[in-house]
Amino acid sequence: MSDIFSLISQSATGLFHLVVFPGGLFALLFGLVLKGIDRKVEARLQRRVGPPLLQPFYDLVKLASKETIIPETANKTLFMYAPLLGFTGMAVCLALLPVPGVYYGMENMGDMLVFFYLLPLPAIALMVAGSSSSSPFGALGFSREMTLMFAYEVPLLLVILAVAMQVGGEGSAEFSLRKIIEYQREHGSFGFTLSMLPAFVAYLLYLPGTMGVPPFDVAEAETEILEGPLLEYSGGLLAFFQLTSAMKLVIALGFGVVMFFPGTVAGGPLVNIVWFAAKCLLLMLVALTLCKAATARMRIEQALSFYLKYPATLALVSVVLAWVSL
Amino acid sequence: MTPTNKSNEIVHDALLQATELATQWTFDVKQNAFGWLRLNNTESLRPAAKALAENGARLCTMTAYVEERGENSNKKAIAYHFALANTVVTVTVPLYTAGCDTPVAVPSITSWFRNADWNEREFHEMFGIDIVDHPNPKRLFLDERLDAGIMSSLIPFSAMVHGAATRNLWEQVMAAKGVDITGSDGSYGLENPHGAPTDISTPPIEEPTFTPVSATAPENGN
Amino acid sequence: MSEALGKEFTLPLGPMHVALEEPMYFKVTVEGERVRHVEITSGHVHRGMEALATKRNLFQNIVLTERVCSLCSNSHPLTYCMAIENLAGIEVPRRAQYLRVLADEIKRVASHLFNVAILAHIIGYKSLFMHVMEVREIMQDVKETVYGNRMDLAANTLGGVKNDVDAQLFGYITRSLQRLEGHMQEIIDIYASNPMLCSRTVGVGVLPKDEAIRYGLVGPVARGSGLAVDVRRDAPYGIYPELSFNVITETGGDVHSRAMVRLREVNESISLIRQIAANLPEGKLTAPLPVIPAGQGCARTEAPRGELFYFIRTDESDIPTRLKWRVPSYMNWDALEVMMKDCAVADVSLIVNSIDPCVSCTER
Amino acid sequence: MNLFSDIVVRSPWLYRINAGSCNGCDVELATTACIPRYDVERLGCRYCGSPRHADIVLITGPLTLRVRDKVLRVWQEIPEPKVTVAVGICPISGGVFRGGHSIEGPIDRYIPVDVNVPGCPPRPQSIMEGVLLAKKIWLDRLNGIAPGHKEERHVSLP
Amino acid sequence: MFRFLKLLGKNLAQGPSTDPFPAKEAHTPERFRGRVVVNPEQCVGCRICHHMCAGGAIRIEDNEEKTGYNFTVWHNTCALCGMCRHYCPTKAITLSTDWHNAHTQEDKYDWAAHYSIPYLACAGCGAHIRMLPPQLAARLYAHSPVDMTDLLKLCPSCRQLAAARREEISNDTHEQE
Repeated sequence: MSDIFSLISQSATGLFHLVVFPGGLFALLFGLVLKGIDRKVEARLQRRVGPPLLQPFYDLVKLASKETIIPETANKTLFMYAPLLGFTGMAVCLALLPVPGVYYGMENMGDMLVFFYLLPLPAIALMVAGSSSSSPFGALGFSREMTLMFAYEVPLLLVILAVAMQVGGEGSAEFSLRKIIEYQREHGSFGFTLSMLPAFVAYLLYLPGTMGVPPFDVAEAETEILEGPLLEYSGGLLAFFQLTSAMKLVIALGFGVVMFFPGTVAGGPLVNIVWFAAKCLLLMLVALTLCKAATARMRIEQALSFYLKYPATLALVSVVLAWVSL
Repeated sequence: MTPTNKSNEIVHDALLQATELATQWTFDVKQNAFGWLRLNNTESLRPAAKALAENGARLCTMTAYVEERGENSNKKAIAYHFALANTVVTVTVPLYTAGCDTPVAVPSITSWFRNADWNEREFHEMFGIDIVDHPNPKRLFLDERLDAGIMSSLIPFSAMVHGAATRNLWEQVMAAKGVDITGSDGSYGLENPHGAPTDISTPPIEEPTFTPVSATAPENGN
Repeated sequence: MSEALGKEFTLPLGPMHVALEEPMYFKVTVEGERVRHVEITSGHVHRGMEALATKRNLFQNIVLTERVCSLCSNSHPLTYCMAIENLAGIEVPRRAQYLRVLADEIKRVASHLFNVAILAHIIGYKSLFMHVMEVREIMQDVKETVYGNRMDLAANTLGGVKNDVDAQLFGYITRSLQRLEGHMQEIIDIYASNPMLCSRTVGVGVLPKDEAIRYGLVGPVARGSGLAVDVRRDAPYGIYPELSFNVITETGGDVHSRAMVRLREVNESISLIRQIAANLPEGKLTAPLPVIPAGQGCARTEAPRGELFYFIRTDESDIPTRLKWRVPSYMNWDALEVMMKDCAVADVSLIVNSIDPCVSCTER
Repeated sequence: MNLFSDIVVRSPWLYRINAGSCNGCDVELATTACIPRYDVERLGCRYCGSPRHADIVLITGPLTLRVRDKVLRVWQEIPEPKVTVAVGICPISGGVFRGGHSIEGPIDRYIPVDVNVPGCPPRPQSIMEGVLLAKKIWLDRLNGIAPGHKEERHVSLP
Repeated sequence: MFRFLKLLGKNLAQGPSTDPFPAKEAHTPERFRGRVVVNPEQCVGCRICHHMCAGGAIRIEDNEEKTGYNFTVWHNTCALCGMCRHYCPTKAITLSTDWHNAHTQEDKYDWAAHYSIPYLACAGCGAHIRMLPPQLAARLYAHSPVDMTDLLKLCPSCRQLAAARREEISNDTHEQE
């Protein structure tokens, strides 16, 4: 009996985490507000007034109200369900995202490898969208997205490895996020420990890649291949893609905060949520907005060689440091 | 400091030696030389072009034109303009022989001047002049649905039929003020003093593939 | 990795392409990310203007030739009026010649800044694009305040210039040039040294000097490959013999050197405008117009994109029997074949923009 | 319903079609939409790369013969409800090129135009007025009102 | 790269340079070429503007009763080039600085300026004439100080007659002295 109750209560809390916090509702609102702030700050960097903060909401509502045209040449099912693929991946990932001081993820499920596998799902969704839309630009977008994904997945893996080995000690690795947060509470968060600094910089360079922000927005290069995979999408399906990218923004930033700055602040869960949001915002401003405003777009092979050179070696350095320092 | 126009003497001698014809020279206010040479027939075009190419002239452009403004006179000619430092030499080739009226084909000079390619394709489509051994005499700018040599006839067929563009616009402007001018043939803005209606719009091609979509009725797909 | 794709497919670029200002259709055969061959289909902006020019009188043609292309919209009526003045032997008063060169140089600055800004836009450098366009707004304000329209100055007419530029307006012009020069130094440094921009533009779309000669290229595209052709110095017209300026050339022959030629020419134009402001003579604005005789005449000027050539044939009436103009961009399209050999797909629109394409000029 | 369409109207995405224009209006459109001085992004507007994402279509040029079918096909691709703005005198009346042999004349022979912004080229500010007027028409269409009667059809600055 | 970061920093410090157009009225230079405006009194009906107009935006046509002519300018095809203003002998047609011209499709053909300018009957022979505008007359008769008022009401032929009669009178007075 008791295990049934625990099963029900566990699934109820699971559902709560999936739908309300830190999952659907919270992440959506927070992600869209983050995007609004991002566009506003980028505009101010370019001496423009910039759109109203809630502009991403208006865009979503407008896209939802528009009719969705499905091109005949595209293969229907893939075209319809590609956005869903990315959306579900992000929703599940959000449910596991620990917010230090408030929620420490599901007991034994929330570890970094799950994040490593779920994070590229929106990129895969874009690839599926590109290949299904049968326009030559879609195909080109597909191959570029694939190349870029390989490029930025390598440093992510190394960063995760570095963090895991730092927590595990004596050559063993500890992937559970819960233990990582506790380790950092005792030994000080990794963002300030010397050996983990290269990994942090590698993660900073990884962020624009995964979010498709200008230096690496090769897949949706507007002026070269006309929005790439999203060329054929319109109306509701396009709104799904925007939602997914907003949620991915929250996950990528949250994951970075959890790995490097999980410090909590005295005070109730509400204060800690605000503290977590502030850290995400700061991380976004440094890694994404400034990067978007200050750089030009790289060619696909330049992006590939950039990722395999700098972030990968930086992460490797901190892996070695983590392994040696014990 | 008027530039020493040694360049126009070089060109003068080269052309004289190639075509046994002397070039007339005019000068603009700043003493830049403009040479005018009229060849007798199309054969002597190639030696002239060769001579100019050897002296480093650059082909500026080619102008095909109808000599008189007659109804559909076939007296066509092509003016080849070459630039050399501060000199512009225009070599004019008449395309009609005294007797027959059918225009003569003109030899291509792409072998000496790479940029002659587009120029020749253009007067081929605009004036219907044939070119001898041109690399690819395809259409350049003129749409396939317009008849070649559209510029050679003064009033192509389309003018009469499609001449209504300016007139019905003005009729609607005046109608909006309550003045009915459908009957009168008065001045319609772009009136051409020579009496010919100035509207040369496209001939009535087959009904356009897209019927105008009314604003409210969504026509596409679902 | 991308070579593995191997198979060749054709990519339709345009005609409704965001990066290109105007419709031009490129059928690019691509192998992986490498471009093997580019086939251009043009004619989308062919408005049949030369046929129209023989249906308008000499004055209406001044306005018609101004609308061939808006970025070099002052060079066309200037060369058209000069061709008629050469034909009829009209001597333009000196003050009008100074004001004509002033309008031409102002347009050159705006046109070059626009092309350089679009280069930044195509490589995704939004902030730099906005900064350069914002600097160009200074020049747009000068055009609007002095001439009344941001693009078509309507400065020239047969025999001279339409409206005068008095001392108060020249004060405004020199103040604007002061602000422009401050920004220009910063922009030139950024374009010369910014690693992101240089890595995308240096060595891309190379055009060797002998190819530039073979294709008969003119303007910044030829000067970017080291070929010093400039009508203002080769066949000086107007008052250019009395003004001191030097012809800018670069030797790289790639997208980067063409952009640098345009940027440094902006500085030349600024110094030219200052010289005009300094020694503008008094005098009438237009010469008395004789009856234009039958005959033919031609003229050449240096438009922002290179040498512009006009040829006109008239009979006694005031309607020309033939009006022909050859635009500097006319030869650049052919030369694209050389520049695009084995370039990356991402660079196609970058190279097309580097020749400062004016489709509406080319197709008239 | 009114609140919903008020929100929808706050994010008009612009799409530019060049139907054979002399690039004067296109340069002004690029200046209006993309630079800090006019910054239409504060009105929620954004240039989009594909016709599928567009709401307000800005058409320039006198619709030459060769580009006509492509323009009409791209215009068809834009999902309803859309508003068509003719920028410059060329799409409205053929402009100075009216009568040319490859000019397909005013654009409203093929496409229902909603807003005209005459000028050669029109000032960026008047293009913005055109976009504001287009937003108002779009709002009317969303709320199902027929094209507004005469008085309030001119631009009343908000 | 740091030079560009410095530029961004400066941008951030200076704040937005957006000109608040829809909220506040935008600056219009006084030489701006806006909508065409005609001053009917000054118009002499010489049709120079119609001859110069490349957009075909000006239409001058006698009205049915031939008591005057309709002068129409359709702004939707006017290229704002200013040729008409430059060549009009009496500066009757000018370009205002009004650029608020966005309008809906229903007003497309209303977007025009209609003027009807009456002919006057010549004092001498009653022919339809346009009265000579004062400043044009001043230029014509600059060298011979003549009482202007009645001359202006005469058609060209009657003016010649009047001038010939004036010469004749002045010759008689010479002979009498």
